[in-house]
Amino acid sequence: MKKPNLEVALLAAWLCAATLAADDGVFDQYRDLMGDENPAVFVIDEGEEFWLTAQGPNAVTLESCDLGLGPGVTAGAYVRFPRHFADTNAVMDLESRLVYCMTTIQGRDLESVTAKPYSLRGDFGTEIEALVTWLAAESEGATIAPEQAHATERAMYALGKDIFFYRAGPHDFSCATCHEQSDKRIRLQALPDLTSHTGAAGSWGSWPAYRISQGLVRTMGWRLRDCFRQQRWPELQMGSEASIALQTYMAVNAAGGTMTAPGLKR
Amino acid sequence: MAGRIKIRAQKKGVVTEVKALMRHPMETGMRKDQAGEPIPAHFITQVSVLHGEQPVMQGHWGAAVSANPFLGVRFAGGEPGDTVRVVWTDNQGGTGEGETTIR
Amino acid sequence: MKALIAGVNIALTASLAAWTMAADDINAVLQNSFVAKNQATMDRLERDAVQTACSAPRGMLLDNDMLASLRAERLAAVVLPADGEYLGDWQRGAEVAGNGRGLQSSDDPAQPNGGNCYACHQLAPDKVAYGTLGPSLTGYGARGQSEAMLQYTWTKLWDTHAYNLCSHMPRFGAQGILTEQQLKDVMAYLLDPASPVNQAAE
Amino acid sequence: MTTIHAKGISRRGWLRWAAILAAAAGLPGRVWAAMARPEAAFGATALDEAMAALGDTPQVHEGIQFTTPDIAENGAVVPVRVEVDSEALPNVSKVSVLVEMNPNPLAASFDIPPGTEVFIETRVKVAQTCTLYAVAEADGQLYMQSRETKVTLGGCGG
Repeated sequence: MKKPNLEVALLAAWLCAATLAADDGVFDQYRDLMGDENPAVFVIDEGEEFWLTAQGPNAVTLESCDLGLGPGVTAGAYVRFPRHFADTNAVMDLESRLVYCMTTIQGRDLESVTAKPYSLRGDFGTEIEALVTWLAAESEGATIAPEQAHATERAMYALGKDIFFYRAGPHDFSCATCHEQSDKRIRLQALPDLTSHTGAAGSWGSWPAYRISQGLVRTMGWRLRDCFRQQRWPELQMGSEASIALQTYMAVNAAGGTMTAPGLKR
Repeated sequence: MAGRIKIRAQKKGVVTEVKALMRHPMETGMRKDQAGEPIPAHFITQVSVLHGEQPVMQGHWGAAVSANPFLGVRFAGGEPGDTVRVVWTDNQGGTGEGETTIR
Repeated sequence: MKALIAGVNIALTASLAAWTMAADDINAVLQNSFVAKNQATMDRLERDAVQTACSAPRGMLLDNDMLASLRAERLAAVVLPADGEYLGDWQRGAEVAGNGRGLQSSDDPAQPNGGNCYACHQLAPDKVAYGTLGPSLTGYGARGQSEAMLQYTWTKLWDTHAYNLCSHMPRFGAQGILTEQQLKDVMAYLLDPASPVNQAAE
Repeated sequence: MTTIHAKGISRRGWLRWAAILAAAAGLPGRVWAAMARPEAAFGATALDEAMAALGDTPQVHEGIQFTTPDIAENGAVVPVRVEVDSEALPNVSKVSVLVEMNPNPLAASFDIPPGTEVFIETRVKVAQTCTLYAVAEADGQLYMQSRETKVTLGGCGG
């Protein structure tokens, strides 16, 4: 079943040419064939159902949850995250805000709602993933505009920047190792430059995303956790200060861009 | 939450183009979960596309069809407003169906 | 699990002071934000001198005396092969260059670590899935086979900071990512005339 | 887009399915005689075995247009399209997609009644770089077209 050598040489030559033109050009044909059919549409529906389902000891829905624009306002809420909330006096990302609403409004147990925020191998989506996907879709087309008025929000940005460049672990990797240059790729995957507006806007604006290799929608919280796994660091926790700080750094760099999530990724 | 289908049916010249996206894990039975336990095979074995009550395509699938399967077919005829249905069954006895009208 | 709950608790109940103090102490933030998982233990968050010196945005590093002495220190600490032999088996080296696993919380510690060279470098011209974070090393053997060249290449693999302080590349020898034998095999993959790295594309 | 959803096995679902089979039974035998699942071909663990279970050795036919990406971003989802020019190759009643190196090479098989264009798009798993085959059956004969798709490692290789 071996193909002639000529074809391999042509493929290699074509790949080199594609590299010069655009680093992710090698997959253009693949993405064309994939079309725009994004299975995240199912997860959007599931997220809305979770929002409207009465749960917990209080047997209420999340409809009174305040995502920053007032109780129950979901349209355009996601693009303002991460943001400071007066009721917790803390900067929160969407995931930790949802956990807050589940525990305070629905009266659910903190340990159980945070036990498994992200799908493991063999799972088919979690409540947090579905809610985040629906809420991102509720901001589709909106301008990314994270709040930076409060001093704690600006402190989070500064902290996020420090963590972004922090090199550690046996491989000396930081976020910056892969994400401070443009037009680079790891193996064949294009790497966004998250220190630039363009790179950050493209990236922040397309997560959560349906990850076709996993058959799941993944959130930004998961994306960061999996980056650190590959950085050989310990495991980043959902709703942790480092996670929210890095998200603030990305979101502020992305400000002015357009929210297109849920995206469709390899 | 298996069972859902998103369908689009569009008249394009003399043919109707149907695109369907199904919600299904399509487990091969060869993967293991995080704890190392095998994940049982769970995949759609049969899928049919119907124009009204008329079958226009029937697919037999193995576990090698991707998770959240996509299916695109074209059939002759069909008029805007006609019903197009997609129905599946899987190896565990689950079923799913979705319906739309031709645009 | 404890830190996970602690992390969420912070998000739920933190005072303003907690955040601003945390910003002053990045290590405390990291300690509260990560939990050990399998072989990825918490001590990995502590930085050594190289990591501390190199944790600044690109272009913001000053090549002052401190950095020069750090580089000299790294160079002095390089361990050359005990038997003076630099070149192992290029076929085994090819496996090391292609293997991206090792030292992740998800990896089996009983399996050998990979070098994952292809994540960042082009090597054999017929391999299509290579990254571009580092320069292409295709045809590396043509750069020379002298003792000086062997020692230079070994040093670059052992501790990149000995020549190029704050390079993005891991310290494969100094950090114990690869064994001496694996390093020799990678050396052969780079330098052996028979290695695919040094063959013209078919 | 319209969504309807059914959960698990409903009596209504089974009744409908029975109705479809009954409706199909009334169609010309050429097509719907083939409606049974090709179990032997699905169970085959080698390409030639799967091909043999589908019928005679297929001949390459230019009337079959088989589109797959030269290089796939991930083997878990590889888009494939099979289109047959009905003038070049008429009376196609069945189309199958096979992946040479998969544990079970036959991925999917489609029965196509008269009036349906021979046009199928789906997405399949491809375990590793290998050749994919589209096989069309017309008047009891098998025809094919093949394409190689390269499957790449993702991210850091882990």
